[in-house]
Parts: sequence; C-alpha cells; structure tokens
Amino acid sequence: MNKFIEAISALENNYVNEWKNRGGRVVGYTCAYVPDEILHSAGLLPFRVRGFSAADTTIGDTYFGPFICSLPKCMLQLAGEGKFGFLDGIIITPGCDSMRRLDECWRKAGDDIEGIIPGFFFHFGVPHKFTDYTVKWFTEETKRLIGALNSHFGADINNDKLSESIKLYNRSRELLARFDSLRTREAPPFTGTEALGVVLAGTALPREIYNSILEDYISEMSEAPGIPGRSRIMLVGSANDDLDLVRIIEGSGGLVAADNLCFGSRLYSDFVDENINPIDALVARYLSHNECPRMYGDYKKRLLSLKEKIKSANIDGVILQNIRFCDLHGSENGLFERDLEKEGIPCMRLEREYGPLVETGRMKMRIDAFLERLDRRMVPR
Amino acid sequence: MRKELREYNFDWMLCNAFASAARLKSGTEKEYLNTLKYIPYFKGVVEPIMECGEPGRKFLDMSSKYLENIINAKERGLKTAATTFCFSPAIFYAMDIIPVGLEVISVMMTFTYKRGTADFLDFCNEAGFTETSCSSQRGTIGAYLAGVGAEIDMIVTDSPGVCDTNANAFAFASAYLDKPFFQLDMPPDLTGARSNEYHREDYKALIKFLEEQTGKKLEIEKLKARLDELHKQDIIIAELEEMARIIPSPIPVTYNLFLYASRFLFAGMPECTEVLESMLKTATENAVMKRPGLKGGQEKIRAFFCYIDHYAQNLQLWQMLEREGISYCGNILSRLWAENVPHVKVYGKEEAAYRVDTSSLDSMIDTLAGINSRMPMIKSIRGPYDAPNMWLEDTLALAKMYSTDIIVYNGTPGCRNTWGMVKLLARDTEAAGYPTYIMYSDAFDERVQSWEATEERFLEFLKVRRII
Amino acid sequence: MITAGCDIGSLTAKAVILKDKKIIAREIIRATARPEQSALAVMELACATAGIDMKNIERLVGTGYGRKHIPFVNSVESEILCHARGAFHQAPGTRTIIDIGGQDAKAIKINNKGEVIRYVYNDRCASGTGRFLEIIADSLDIALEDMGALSQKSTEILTISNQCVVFAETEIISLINEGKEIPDIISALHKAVANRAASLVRGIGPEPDAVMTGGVAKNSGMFAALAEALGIDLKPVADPQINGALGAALIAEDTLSGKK
Amino acid sequence: MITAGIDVGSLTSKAVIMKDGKILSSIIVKSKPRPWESADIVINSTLEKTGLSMTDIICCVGTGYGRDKIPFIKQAVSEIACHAKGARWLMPSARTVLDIGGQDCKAMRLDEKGEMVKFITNDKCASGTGRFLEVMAKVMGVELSDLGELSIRSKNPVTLASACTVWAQADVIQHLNERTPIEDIAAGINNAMASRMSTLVSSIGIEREVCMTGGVAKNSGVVTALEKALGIHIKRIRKDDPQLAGAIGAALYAEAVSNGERI
Repeated sequence: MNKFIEAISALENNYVNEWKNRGGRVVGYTCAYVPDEILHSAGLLPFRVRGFSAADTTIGDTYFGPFICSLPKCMLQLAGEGKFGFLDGIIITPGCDSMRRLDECWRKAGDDIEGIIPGFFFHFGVPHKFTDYTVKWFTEETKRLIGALNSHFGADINNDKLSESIKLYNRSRELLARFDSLRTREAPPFTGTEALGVVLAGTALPREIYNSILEDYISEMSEAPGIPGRSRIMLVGSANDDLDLVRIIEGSGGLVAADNLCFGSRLYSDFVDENINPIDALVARYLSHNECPRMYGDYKKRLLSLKEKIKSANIDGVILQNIRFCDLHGSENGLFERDLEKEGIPCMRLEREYGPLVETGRMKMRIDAFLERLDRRMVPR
Repeated sequence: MRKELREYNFDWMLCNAFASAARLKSGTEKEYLNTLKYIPYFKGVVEPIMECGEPGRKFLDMSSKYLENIINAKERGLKTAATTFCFSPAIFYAMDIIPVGLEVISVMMTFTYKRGTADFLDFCNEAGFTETSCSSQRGTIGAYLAGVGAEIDMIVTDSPGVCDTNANAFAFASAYLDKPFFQLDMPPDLTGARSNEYHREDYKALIKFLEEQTGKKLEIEKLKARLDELHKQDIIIAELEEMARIIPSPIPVTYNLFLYASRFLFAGMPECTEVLESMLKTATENAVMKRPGLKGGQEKIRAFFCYIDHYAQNLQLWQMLEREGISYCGNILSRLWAENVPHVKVYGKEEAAYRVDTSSLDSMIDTLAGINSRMPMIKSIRGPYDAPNMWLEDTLALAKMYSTDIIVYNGTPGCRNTWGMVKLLARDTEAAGYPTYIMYSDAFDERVQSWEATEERFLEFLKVRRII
Repeated sequence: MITAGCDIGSLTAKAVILKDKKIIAREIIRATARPEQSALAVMELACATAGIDMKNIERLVGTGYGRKHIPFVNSVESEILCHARGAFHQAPGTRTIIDIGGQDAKAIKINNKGEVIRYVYNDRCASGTGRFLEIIADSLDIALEDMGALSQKSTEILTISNQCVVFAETEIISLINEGKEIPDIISALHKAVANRAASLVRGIGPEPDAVMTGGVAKNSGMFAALAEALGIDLKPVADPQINGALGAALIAEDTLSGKK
Repeated sequence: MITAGIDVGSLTSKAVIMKDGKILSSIIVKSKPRPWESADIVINSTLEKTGLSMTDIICCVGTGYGRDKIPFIKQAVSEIACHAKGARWLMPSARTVLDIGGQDCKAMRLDEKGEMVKFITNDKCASGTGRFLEVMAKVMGVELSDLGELSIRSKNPVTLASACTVWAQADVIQHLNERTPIEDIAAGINNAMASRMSTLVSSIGIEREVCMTGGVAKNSGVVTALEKALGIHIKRIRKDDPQLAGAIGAALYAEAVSNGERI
C-alpha cells in the first residue's frame, strides 16, 4: 500500500523523478477519454493531471470566472505555481465546459508567468456521442495526436508498439477487475480510501511498475482479513482524486465498496480489443465508453451499469456527489436518485467544492445523517 | 410549485397575453391608453414595442403566432420538438414539426411576468436538475417538466461540443420525460473538409431521426420553399446590417431583438420575413432622413454586446440604452453568417459562412448543415476563444466594423463556457482599445442581481472610463 | 482656494479640507446610521480643525457609500475616481490601486496622467472585503485595529476555506473549539481576504507602483498578507484611510481650476 | 423512563429532559465558545428546573455542531435525524420539515412512518439562514422577533439587490437612508429569505403537512412569505417551542437507545 500512497501523495513522485532522471519525458492529460496506450507507445509517461494539494485558487480565479468548477481552478493554480514543471506536454479535451477552458486559461496564465507552458500543448477534440461518423472523426483526431507526438517527441508510434501497449494496459484492466472483485466480498480486505489510492497510483506510475506492485498487492490482499459490518457505499459523480472525501465517509462508519468515478473504475472498465487494428480498437474502447454524462443521450445505459454494480457489490446506499457548477453530474445525479430510490436503493446527493474549498464539518453532518438512515434500515449485525 | 400555476397551461396564458397585446392598437388611441392602465406590469413591454410602430406590432403578432402553433399542435395532428434558440427551425417547418424553443419562451416570460420564470426555475430543482444550470433553458423547461405546457414529442438540440449546460438541459428533459432525443454534435473546428463532412453526416442523421419520429419523408419541394424564404430573409438582414454601420445608426435599439427573435422563431417562414420587411422599411426611412434610430434623436455612443442581452422585465435594458443615447450595434445572437452579410464580405470570411443552394437535395442538406453549424454561439463558442473564427476574432471584427465605442458582456451564471474565458476576452478587447464591461447579472433571473443594481454599475462604468 | 472632500463609508465618515492643495484638516469619525448626520458631524469637526467656516469652502465633493445622501455637496464622484485621484496625488508613481473597503474590494489601474484605465470590483459576494474582517473581529470580540498586531504573533499556519463571510464565521468557531490560537486564526483570515483581493488585482494586470488604500491598509497583517499574495512590491501610502476623501477634495480643486 | 437530549449549535445550545414522551423541562442558551461548556450549562439548568440529578437520566443523546465533544452523552446523532424526529413529535402529521438554524437551513422529507426519505442542507452561502435575518435585524436596530410583525404591515416590500448577506445588509442600509418605511424593508428581507428557502425546499419535493422548526419558525413574517413563495400552507407548531426540535429528537432517540434500538 505504501508504494501506492507514495506515488500519489506528491504530484512529482519518486517514480516520476526517476523517470525524468533517466531522461524520460512526461505528458499530462486532463480527462479519461485520452488513450494512455498512445502516450506509452511513444515511450512517454502518461500522467493524469490532478488538482490536489492546491492551497488556494488565487491564480485559478484570475483567469476563470466565478461560476466555474473548482477542479480546473485548482489545476490552473498548481500550473501557475510551477507544480507541473515536470510535464513535457499536456493534452486537454472538451471533457466538460469548465475543463476545456483550462486550455485558454493555462495558455494565458503563461503570458503572465514564465515557463509554465509545457512544450507540447494539444487540444484533443473528443466527440460527444458514439456513431459511425463520430468514430471516423475520433479516429482522425487520434491520428492527429499520434502525428503531433511523433513530430514533437521524435517518437515513432506504429501498430506493433500500440499493440504492445494495449496488451500491457489490458493486463492492468484484468488485474484491476480482480482487485474490484475483492471489494465485492462480504468483508472487503481494504477500505475505499485505500482502493482509490491504488487506482490513482495508476495515473502517476510507469505502467510496467504499476502492474507488478498491483499484482503483489492483490495476492497479499486475497489472504487478508476483511472489514465486516459497515454500510456499503457506492460513490458516484464528479471527478474525485481526493482521498479525504472518501475518508470522511468511512470515518463516519461507511465503507466505499464501489464507485463509477473517472479517477476510479471508469479508468479501467472495458478492455481494448487486441484482435483488430490497434487504432480502431482504441477508438472503439475510448469513445464507446459512455460512463461520463458528457456523452449525451446515454443516460439509460449509465443507469443500467450503475444498477449492475450496486447488485454485484451488494451496495446499501449510493452517494451521488458533484462539484459545485458541475451540471452534467449534478443533474444526472438527480435522475439517478429518482430512478434508484424508486427501486428502494437509498441515495444521497452531495454538492461539494473541490480541494482547498472543502468544508469537512458540513459534509460530515450530511454524511452522518445518510449513514444513520442506512443503519436504521439494516438488520442489526 | 405553487398550485395555482398548475391550473392553466403557461404557454396558453403567455400566448393570450401576446395576442391581446398585438391587438391593443386596433382600437382608438384613447382605448389603447386606457387598456394600458389595466396591464401595469405588461405595459412596460407593450409601450416601447408599440412605439416602434408597424414592426413592433408585427413582432407581437409573430410571437403570439409562435405560441399559438405550440398550443394547437396536437389538434392539428402535428408533432412538437423541444429545441434551442441556436437551432435553425427551418427544417422543422419543412417537415411539419412545431418547434418549441425554450430560450425564446423564457425571454417572453422574463419580459412579461413580475416573477419572471422564477417558479419554473425552481421546479427544475424539484425535478432534480441543478440550480447552477443555465436559467435560459431552466426557465421554460421547468414548465414542461411539470406538465403545465403543451405535450413535447421529441427533443432536438445542437449544442453538444458548444455548450454543456444547454445540451445537458435537453438530455435531462429527454430522460425525465422519457422522450426521443437527437443531438447535433459540433467538432471544435468550424471549417475545413473534416468539419464539413462531420456537419453533413450529423445533419443527415438528424433528418433520418425526424423522419422516424414523424413517419413522413422529407419533401424536397417543401424544404426548397423554406430555404428560398430563408434566403429572402438573409438579403433583408444584410441590408439592415449594412445600415447599422451608418453613424448615427438609423436602426432603433429594439431592432436587434426583433431581428434575432424572428429568426429564432420563424427562420424560413413568412412570419419572420414580414417583421424583417417592415423593419427594413422604417430603417430605410430613417437612413434617408439621416435620422438616428434612437428616439432621443442623439447618438452619444455605440455599444456592441459580445454575448446576450438582459431580459429583465419590461425591456429595461433597451429603455436604458434609449435614455442614455446609446446605439445598439447588436450582439452575438443577431449576427448570422450568410455569405452575403457585410461582416462576411468585409473580412472575406466566406469559408466561415453558409451558402443557400437549393439546386439539389444534397446541396440543401449542406445548406442546412452550414446554417446550423454557423448559428449564433454554435459558430463561435465551440473552440478556444482565440482560435480562428471564434469568439475573440468575431468580437473584435464586429466591434471594429460597427464602429462601437464599448463592448459589453452579459450572460447567465449558468454559462460555464463564456465565464471560463470572458476574463481573457475582456483582457484582449481592452488591449485592442475597447473599454469592456462585464455584467455579473443573470439575463433571465433578477433574483441573482436586480436590474437596478446592474444598471447602476454599468452607468458608473461609462462615467469612470470617461465614455459618456 | 479652499476645497473639501467628504467620504461617507459604511463604517466611517472621513473629511479632508484643502487650502491650495495642502491638507489643512483631515478627520475620521465612526459613521452613524444616517449619512447626512455623519457628513455634517465630520465636516464641522474638520472645519473646526482648519479654523474655517463651512461657507469658506468653495467647492465640496462627496463620495463613498452614502454619497447620495450628503445634503451640502456641490457634486458627487464614484469611489473609483476619488481613490484614483487621491492615490495619484499621495504617490505619483502609482499605477495600481487596491482598495479594500467596507462593502467591497476594488482594483484600479491608472496611467501616468492619473486617469483610470481599468478597474474591477469583487464579484457577487462579500468575501475579501472589509466587512469580512469586521464581522470576524466582532465574533472574536477583538478590536479591528488590534488584528494587525495580533496576527504578528501567529506561530501556526491555518487556512480558512469558506468563501462566505458568514460561514467563515462558523468555520472559525470550530477552529476555536479545536483550541486554535487567535493570532493564527487572524493571520489565516488575512490570508483568505488577501487571496480574494489578489485574484481581483491580477485580473487587470497590476503594474508598479501598487498601493493599498482604505482603512484596511492600516492593518499591518493585512498589508503583509496582500503583498505576499500579489507577489509584487506593495507600497504604503502616507494616509490610506482618508485617500478617498482626499481624492474628492482634489477633484473639487481640479474643477475649480478648470482641469478635467 | 427519563431521558435527555442536548443540541449544541454554533449560536445557541438547547437541552430537553423527557419522561415517557413528555417534556419535563427545557432550555435555550447562547452557545459558549467551547461546546462542552455549553453542554454542561444546559444540562445542569434543565436538571435544576426538575430537581432531578444526572443519575436519574437513563440515557442522554447529543446532537448539533459540537455533538462529538459532549463528554456525558451515550451517543451522538446527526442534527438532521434529530430535527426530523423532533419535528415529528411536535407535529405528528409532518411530512416535510424545514429547519432554519443559525448557520444553515435544512429541508427534510419524511414518509408516513416518520422515517426520513430525503434531505438537503444549504451551505454555499449564508443567504437563507437565521444568521441572515440576525444581521439584518441588527442593521435595522430592531429585535429579530419583531421582524415578522413589522413585515406583515408592509404595503410594498423592497427588493434586495443581492442575496449575499453582507451586500443585502448594504442594501438595507441604503433603504434606511432613503427613509424607506421600515416595515417594507423588513418585508423585503423576509421575502429574500423565503425565495432562497423555497429554491432549497423545492429540490426535495414538498409533501403535506409542511412544518417549520428552528428559531426562524417564530418569525411569522418569514413563514407567511415562504407560504406565498411556495404556494402552500405551513402548519404552525403550537405544542412546544419549535427551536427545541433538535433537542427533543435527541431525547426521543435516547429513549430508543436505552430500549436497545439501533440508531
């Protein structure tokens, strides 16, 4: 576990440092719709940009307006403070309106603050639905990205390399699926806080290393004694890389046994087809991946996959959280609440701020009340 | 939601309000003045519009006609489609579908009612829709979610890739009401072969969807008729725009609103053409007489709004512009991108414009795809604000071409997109020499900041920056 | 030539009397609920100090929050203009002015002629204003003017996350419950206000010299926190609290001497 | 059976001693900086009133902001649960409970058995909290309790320019300066409060009966303003002080706890 925590408790962790010292280059990205495999096959270290550890949003508020999600504001804050100095490149997508504007805000902050713009700065246009012509667009967009990486980093991405990377990442997905199944046990061997830590580490570590520590961890955990007798919570909604949010829930006596967060299970659910052309396979996996409400018109599919998880992980209650101003998750949470409560699954919507703006006292009050509600409906253990 | 609001359909009531307003002038002047006494709140809308003479009257007519279509759709056996202001309705009319444009109806309510759309805004929370979402859709969709309006058969928008809160409002509605949903998705770039093909394929899929929903094939002749009418409108609009460049501008301040409203409501329909024609008539008279459109007769400054207007009850924004002698050089909503409009010609932006070509079905589909992908907001807010053909380029170009003295931003707190870049835009427009004012109000919800407060700060800006 | 400026804020009323651009009186009193009363009181006080009669004042300009309600002014000017004028006079090198007032915070940019090029108010809520400090000082029941000195004693770094004044109050209550020290809480508070103000200033691209005006500038802790948050050198002005009134008096002077 | 409930809020602390579902004594005091101090004060003075001693109390449950820091309680229960239970005791027909405390505003929906099905709290901005009214009353120099009576006499209420407590306050000062009739200002304040609350309540969906607890429930002006905004009747609580709801709920939970029920 320590290895994982070590990897995520500092932006520029030891593995990244080693990587850099060996002359390796790191490319950051803001959204789960960017295929890591491509960066990996270019010999680059993919790094999922986070907003954690920002102490305030002074710089963020300078460029973003007042009615914007605090996650990209924190990311910009860190960028402005030079905390992402180790990045050789950054890929920004129209994941959502707040996040896509990180593109301009980061660039403009670069006019005012020396040396905060990575040498490689790429806007990756991900469509908002899955059909033949959006697949065509996304394929071209993916090729455009590959071309740009090749020319900027002198990489030579080809089908063989891609297939190799896909195998490696599918291996991760396979391990993480096993890891997930441990959480579905009557008494899971680890907390949700630890689980988030494990998954997060994957966004900040060289994949080869990650797979091996992950494998050890899983075999170790399969024998470990479980944590019994807690209300099993599923955490749903806006991006969350903040262990403390999960800590508050578990501190109040819950156990987060499943999630569908884009810093969580969304990263590894669905495999990439190894038997077709690698680019087509990547496009198919990443664009058909409809867990994020940014993909319009897919609500029913998302509800279904949520229900399946609730069943398989034997969930007692669902916490539907969204960062303030995240309308995509916020209002989809409203639909989830309606449709899940209808089937007797207790839900709580939780609007929160990200990072430095979180106020634990008030969050705790709401979470306690929800857990009490769950306890009352549960047979005494 | 308050129970009395459930007793009558809101769109039916709104329709009657506008219908009677349109008829006000049919009696004697004395009768007219007397009636005004009985509509204290609505008076403020009726008067300034009626003062515009024929165009005003036709505008009220057109508005009530639009709502009438909605409430009678079922009797006429027609399907209704909830859609957005930045979606050209021509295709709906060509396929006998009645468009229900959420934002335009929100505007009507915000203008007319003392409480604006507050009750329906709040009902959205009740339905589980976020309070932080854009008030322009929330104001009206709330009423349809609550079932106090005409029945909606399908939901069609074109904002994915452009505006999340917009697209999300329609996504929510389709899931909540369990109605079929189609979205045109916009790529980050406007021009180029890739985008053109994407727009075309997307639009073909839309037509297929509409054919499935109506069970009728798209009739080429009907479509041609709509597009010919739309072309006619483009020509009038181009003339109006050309006149708007004259100093002092012969265009009355409210014409900006009339222009975009009629296009959003009845693009490709005679109802729209009529309003535009009578606008052109008065504007031309003004131009010939060298008379400014401002009632005060003196144009102190010219203002360009780089986003939308403020719809606070009783056209208070327009009344203020009149009072202060500020000519209205239009906003992002009133700028259409037909190949013949001045700003396309002057800047050689044919590639970013659309061409009406009715020679074949394919050419007509390309035309429609072109029109939609170049609708206000859809065109210029999709990519980075400083990319070619996007917000900054358009704003600076239009400000220059219409010799504006200041640039004003007004939107809604729900607008992640522009609030994510407006500070950057303002920096650049200021650097380009345009004093730029950012309003922190909500165009559709006075509870955020009262119009009085908004106006006071704006006037202070004009003074402190030595503009007036 | 004798001119005067009268600045009626939400907390204090200030008056400045100028004789040929030299300050012959400057007075500050606590504002009462009625601005006209405050205005009269502070003007009479100033006249007494200057040893003149009200009617000797050739032109009087009012500004500040209650400016619309001062009966005896010749004209009123916005706080933006007055603070710009005052700061430009007190420190001609000034290009950026940060005024943290009772009700709102402003950042003003002026050119080498002292004309306002850009300005911005804090948006939509009162976080980062003088009220923020005042309300908290109130609930900690310590004097506003002691905050600076107290914050110097701070040993532990705390953060106040809440941006809403009223909730920040709650947050502070829980900090006290956790047994945190008052000086640490206050310096955290200064940091919070400074950060809000700083992002305001960065928005208009601050240029040296930057000065801080308004009563809050007298709070050494606040001044230091803002300087740090801005990362640029912040210069003190001789008399920050009367800067607005001084500006008003100077504008009166300008009008008489035909300058605009 | 004798039980006690302690509700230590950020502004006021309350205690209730109950015997078999009847209130023996209760108290409301201004909170001390340290929650345990407040807790001691309220429990001791309620005991005094009844002449009972701590040992007579079979079980004591704590709630409110400082609940985890009360030494002598058997268990801490969240204020949301306690307010719901207390409200239900004060008004058995309640299905929607609105509690406006000093620092926040809660809305709770209960099922017919009184189990909580949905709740929401506001915590982004203090508009719509008791604190909002307190600040305004202070500015106007009137008693918080008079705000209601005043507003009812209003002919044309003012509209506040902003919902922000501090700016609204500036607005109120402005109106005072403009000699606006004080009842119109009061009404404006209550309307602002009500419109903020109605937005909040609407998000959990209202079911009858609706009742209000917490200090603000005593402000008839806000209650009527809210009735107008929501267009529904709010049933007034007569049984006991609505501000005690949290403490009452805690005392009732205490009874449940000592009966070995799981909370």
